[in-house]
Amino acid sequence: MWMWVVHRTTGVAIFFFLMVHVLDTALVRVSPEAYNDVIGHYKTPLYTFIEAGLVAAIALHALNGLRVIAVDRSTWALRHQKQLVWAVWIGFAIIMLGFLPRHLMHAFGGA
Amino acid sequence: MTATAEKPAEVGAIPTMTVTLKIMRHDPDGLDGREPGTDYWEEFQVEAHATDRVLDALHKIKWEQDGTLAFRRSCAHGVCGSDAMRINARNRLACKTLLKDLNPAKPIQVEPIKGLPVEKDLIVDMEPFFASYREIMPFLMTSGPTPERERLQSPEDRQRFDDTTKCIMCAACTTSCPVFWTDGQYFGPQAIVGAHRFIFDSRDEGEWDRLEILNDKAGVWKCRTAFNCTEACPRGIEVTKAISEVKHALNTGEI
Amino acid sequence: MAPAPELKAPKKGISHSTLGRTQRWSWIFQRVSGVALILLITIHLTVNLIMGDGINQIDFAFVAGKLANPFWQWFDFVMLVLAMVHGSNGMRMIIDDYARTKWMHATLQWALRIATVVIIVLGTLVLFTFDPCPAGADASLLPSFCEGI
Amino acid sequence: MATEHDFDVVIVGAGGAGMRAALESSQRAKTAVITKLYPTRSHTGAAQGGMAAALANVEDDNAEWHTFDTVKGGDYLVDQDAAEILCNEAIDAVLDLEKMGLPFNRTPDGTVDQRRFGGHTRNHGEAAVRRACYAADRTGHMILQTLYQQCIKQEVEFFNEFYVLDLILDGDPQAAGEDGEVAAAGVVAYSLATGEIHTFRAKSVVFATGGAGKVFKTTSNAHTLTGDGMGIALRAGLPLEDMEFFQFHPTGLAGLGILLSEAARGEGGILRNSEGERFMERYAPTIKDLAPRDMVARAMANEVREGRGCGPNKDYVLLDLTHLEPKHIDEKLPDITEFARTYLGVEPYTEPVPVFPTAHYAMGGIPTNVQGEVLRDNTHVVKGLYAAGECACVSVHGANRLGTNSLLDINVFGRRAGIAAAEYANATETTPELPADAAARLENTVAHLRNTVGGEGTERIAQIRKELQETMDRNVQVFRTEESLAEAHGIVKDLQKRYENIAIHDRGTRFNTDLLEAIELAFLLELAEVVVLGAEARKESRGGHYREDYPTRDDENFMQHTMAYKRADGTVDLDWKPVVITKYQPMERKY
Ligand SMILES: Cc1cc2nc3c(=O)[nH]c(=O)nc-3n(C[C@H](O)[C@H](O)[C@H](O)COP(=O)(O)OP(=O)(O)OC[C@H]3O[C@@H](n4cnc5c(N)ncnc54)[C@H](O)[C@@H]3O)c2cc1C
Ligand code: HEM
Ligand code: SF4
Ligand code: F3S
Ligand code: FES
Repeated sequence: MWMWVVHRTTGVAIFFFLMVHVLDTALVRVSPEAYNDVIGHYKTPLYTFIEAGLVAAIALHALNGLRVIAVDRSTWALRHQKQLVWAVWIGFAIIMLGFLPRHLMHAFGGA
Repeated sequence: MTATAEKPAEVGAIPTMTVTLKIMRHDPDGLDGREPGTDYWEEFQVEAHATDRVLDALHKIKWEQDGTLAFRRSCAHGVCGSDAMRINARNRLACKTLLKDLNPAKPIQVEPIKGLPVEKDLIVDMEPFFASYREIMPFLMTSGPTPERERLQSPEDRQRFDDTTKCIMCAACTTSCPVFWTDGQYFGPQAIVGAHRFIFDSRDEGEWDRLEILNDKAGVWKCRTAFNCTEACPRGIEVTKAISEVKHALNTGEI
Repeated sequence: MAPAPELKAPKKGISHSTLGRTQRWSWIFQRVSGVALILLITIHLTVNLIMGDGINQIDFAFVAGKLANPFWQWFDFVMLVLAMVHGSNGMRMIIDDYARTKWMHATLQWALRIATVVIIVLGTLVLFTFDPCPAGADASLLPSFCEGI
Repeated sequence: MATEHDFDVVIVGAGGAGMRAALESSQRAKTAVITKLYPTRSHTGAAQGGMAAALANVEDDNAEWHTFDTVKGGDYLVDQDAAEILCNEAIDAVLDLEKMGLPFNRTPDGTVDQRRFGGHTRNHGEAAVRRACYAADRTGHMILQTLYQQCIKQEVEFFNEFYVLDLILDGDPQAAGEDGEVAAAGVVAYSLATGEIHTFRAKSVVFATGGAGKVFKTTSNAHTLTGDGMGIALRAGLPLEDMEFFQFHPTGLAGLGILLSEAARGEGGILRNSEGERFMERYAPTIKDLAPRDMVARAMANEVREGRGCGPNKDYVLLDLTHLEPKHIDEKLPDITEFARTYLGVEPYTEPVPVFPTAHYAMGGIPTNVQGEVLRDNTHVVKGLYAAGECACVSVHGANRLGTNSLLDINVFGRRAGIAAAEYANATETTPELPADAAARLENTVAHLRNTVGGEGTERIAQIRKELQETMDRNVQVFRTEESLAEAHGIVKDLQKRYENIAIHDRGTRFNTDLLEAIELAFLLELAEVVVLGAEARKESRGGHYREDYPTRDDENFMQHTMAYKRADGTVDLDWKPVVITKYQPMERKY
């Protein structure tokens, strides 16, 4: 059940982010200044974390989405759904370990 | 032979201990100065054996301490489906849950199953649950003249729906399903199990009528594969698998 | 004793009305679009946040540079539509689950539908009517290829 | 005051017998089924092993052999006309259930599979025969589910969690005499949910309230099997037949009484004592572990008594399944092996399971003829009153019921009672009026019990019930003697007195299970007295009734049924009723 809660919460979070994201991208239609102004905020530390959270949410939602699809399609996956929950978390950890250092480096300078 | 006879699993040799049960009460009559319909927690302590069931502990309370405690039970060995309740935040049958499997050092929390209206203490209104079951036309449907002898069925065909024939309609699954909690419009896993038992019975010819019903808004597509139902089922029925097979039948048109 | 009847013929097929239900299509769509989105979003995020300078590189020039390319235009369009439809379909199910009163349910569903349409239309307009080199803009903010114009 | 209802047929009880009757009756007449449990909670669902019928699907068999086994198994106290009907109609009873959708296990040909069960033999005792139709070890569960499903299909009207606690008759059964007429008028019920009292006026009433195992402590029966129907009949002045015959099933889980079906032995399980000996070879050389239940139970009790019991207290024997393939066990006995795991922590694949006899089945009950009509004496019926299932005594089980014959009984005689009740209702112009004070007796009882809350009473329900059950286990179980019965009699009488001083806790109206337990206890106390009285009077040993002081069967004096009547002053009298013999003269019962 907890994976379902996670899936639902991340789904909603991504949805609202997507709305905002389309709106801000729409600013490119207004003027370069306006866009760059808003996008500039994304480069502050606070937004760095939000950005990281977004990636995390997508990664979790996507991996668990795959798990759900697998469970729907194969009896093996259905019977091993608990192990697959672990697989989702492990996959998630790997993605985040790969992504976070790079992302933080980009955000805060460094090498 | 004799070696096993001397094993310590024997009844009578087990020491007693004190366990605390924390029970969610609901008083519909409003006795002892309470408002009618008050919910409150109440703790009881009973002497019990580790091998006693939660049902035994509840009986001890009812019989020795507080006769007003209300719960349903009948068979006391997990076959009648009367006593599904939430024990330590999981749906189980009180008569199939041994104290020793619950860490009796801590208070054992007992609540009514969720998602159905509570009537008194651990008793809920089962009518909505049975109504969903009736919705899915849970009876054999056949056409043509009745044969004189039995309708034949190979052991393999019989095996296909064996799992879902075991259901005792305890509602542990349906009332553990988070989708059922949210709006109650969902038929719930038990109704799907009940339908599965006929859909995959080679003798039945009403499968598409039933699938049609389950294809509806309140049907299988509401299931979000939360697996609570499978984990709750005291009969070990693979509920999510049954639901998945129904989805598969609807998607492929094959049974 | 009469002989027992033959073993039954296989079950009959699905009826067409059964095939048509929206709940089922919505379920299938969530899965198909989900898989497609994995691909699209991974590429999107990789290009934007990982390759090159990561988040620092995102500015008008970067976006304009991408959107001048019809490939990225269509790529982003598909991603936009799939993600919005997938997301709003998911939101629809969630509202179905939690909105208790009829009124609440209707309001939320309409709000969702309007928001979805607005966002998709807006996004599409931006993608396809976008001018990477708006006249009169500060040239330093524009992609480099604008210089030649 | 009381809510009133009007039906053609009222069926009390929604177990196998009640629902089978309802299926017939509701097609023909306006029918209500009143049940104190949701139908699917009825104890028919606990039945495991199978349902007998000479289908001859797997080996040669016929209804006549089945009849013979039933009569012999019942130690010749069986009414043979009834047994013939039971066994002849068995085949259709099974086929009907199959057509209703019951998922029986199948043979490779696709027909209903059958297995061996105690006391069922080929050609009058030559060897065990495969006669029990089954669905794994949950045959009763499947029967209950299938019948309930059919009731849903037919839109049978249920009154769930309504306790019928009184029967209204038109006429006094004990005063009517030869020419008088007594007819059913209706029943009075208590609604658990609201605490309201309802009267049901009806042309026909069918009792199908199941057993009374809770008079004993160690029992395979549910907490709710408190013999209400039998108790109500007794109080209404009707007789109870053969109540001293109670079946003790050999293989209850030691200490708990939870049943491990005879199918365990049918599939090859073996009973062993502490020396590892297959002791049944000594008691029943031909069919050994598959001898009738009374013999096996006595053999087990005897092993324990002679010091060959197992465990720290040497108080049980072992059921050995370890030589069977785990796969075979999983296929044929999945549930009962799980009981052993859950409740005793024993793994039946590798360890033998501790077992001891458990009170299982009441052979006696409300006397009826083969149409299910209730008798008010040896010959006269109460018009419009029927009984079927475990609460009734037709008598097809005599002194000892064969395994799998009860699921058969509830289907055959449940069906018959349902048809007869509806036909009688349709043939009867006027429904007897319920007297204005029909509900008074129950109202008084309920009011009285409510008033005991916080009052002077010092006796507790649970305490009295416990003492009752303990004395019954100690004195009226597998072995009985003059002394043990006298002791039990005294204690029961004493407990009845103490009951008058009872106090309950719950004065609420909704779901007052405390109050109902008190009412149920009163039935148990009355029935226990009848059981003990019958056992004292029957100075012989026959079937499930074994008197150590009279260890042999005495056909000269006791080849007859007991009939117990409760008189207006509260005393219980015994009378006798002849056994119907058609084909089979009593012989010695050897296996
Ligand atoms: C564990 C076990 C295993 C068994 N295995 C087998 C087997 O393998 N083969 C076989 O042939 N037999 C078997 N039996 C015996 C057989 O199952 C029962 O005798 C039979 O099921 C009784 O059915 P019934 O319909 O008479 O009563 P039940 O199924 O007990 O139903 C009684 C009904 O009466 C209702 N009721 C009771 N009192 C009242 C009241 N006061 N007011 C309203 N309603 C009331 C209850 O709600 C219930 O619906 C077994 C019995 C047990 C206990
Ligand atoms: C990255 C790839 C994605 C995959 C593989 C994926 C997969 C899925 C799947 C399979 C479901 C159905 C779950 C079910 O039926 O139980 C689902 C639901 C959902 N998705 Fe996605 N999704 C993805 C991206 C997104 C995006 C980008 C959004 C937001 C716009 C989103 C929002 C939602 C929502 C709100 C739900 C409903 C959740 C619920 O009902 O509990 N998803 N997703
Ligand atoms: S499927 Fe399992 S949990 Fe659900 S009602 Fe049936 S037995 Fe109970
Ligand atoms: S818990 Fe509910 S969501 Fe589906 S898998 Fe079970 S029905
Ligand atoms: S009391 Fe019957 S299932 Fe628990």
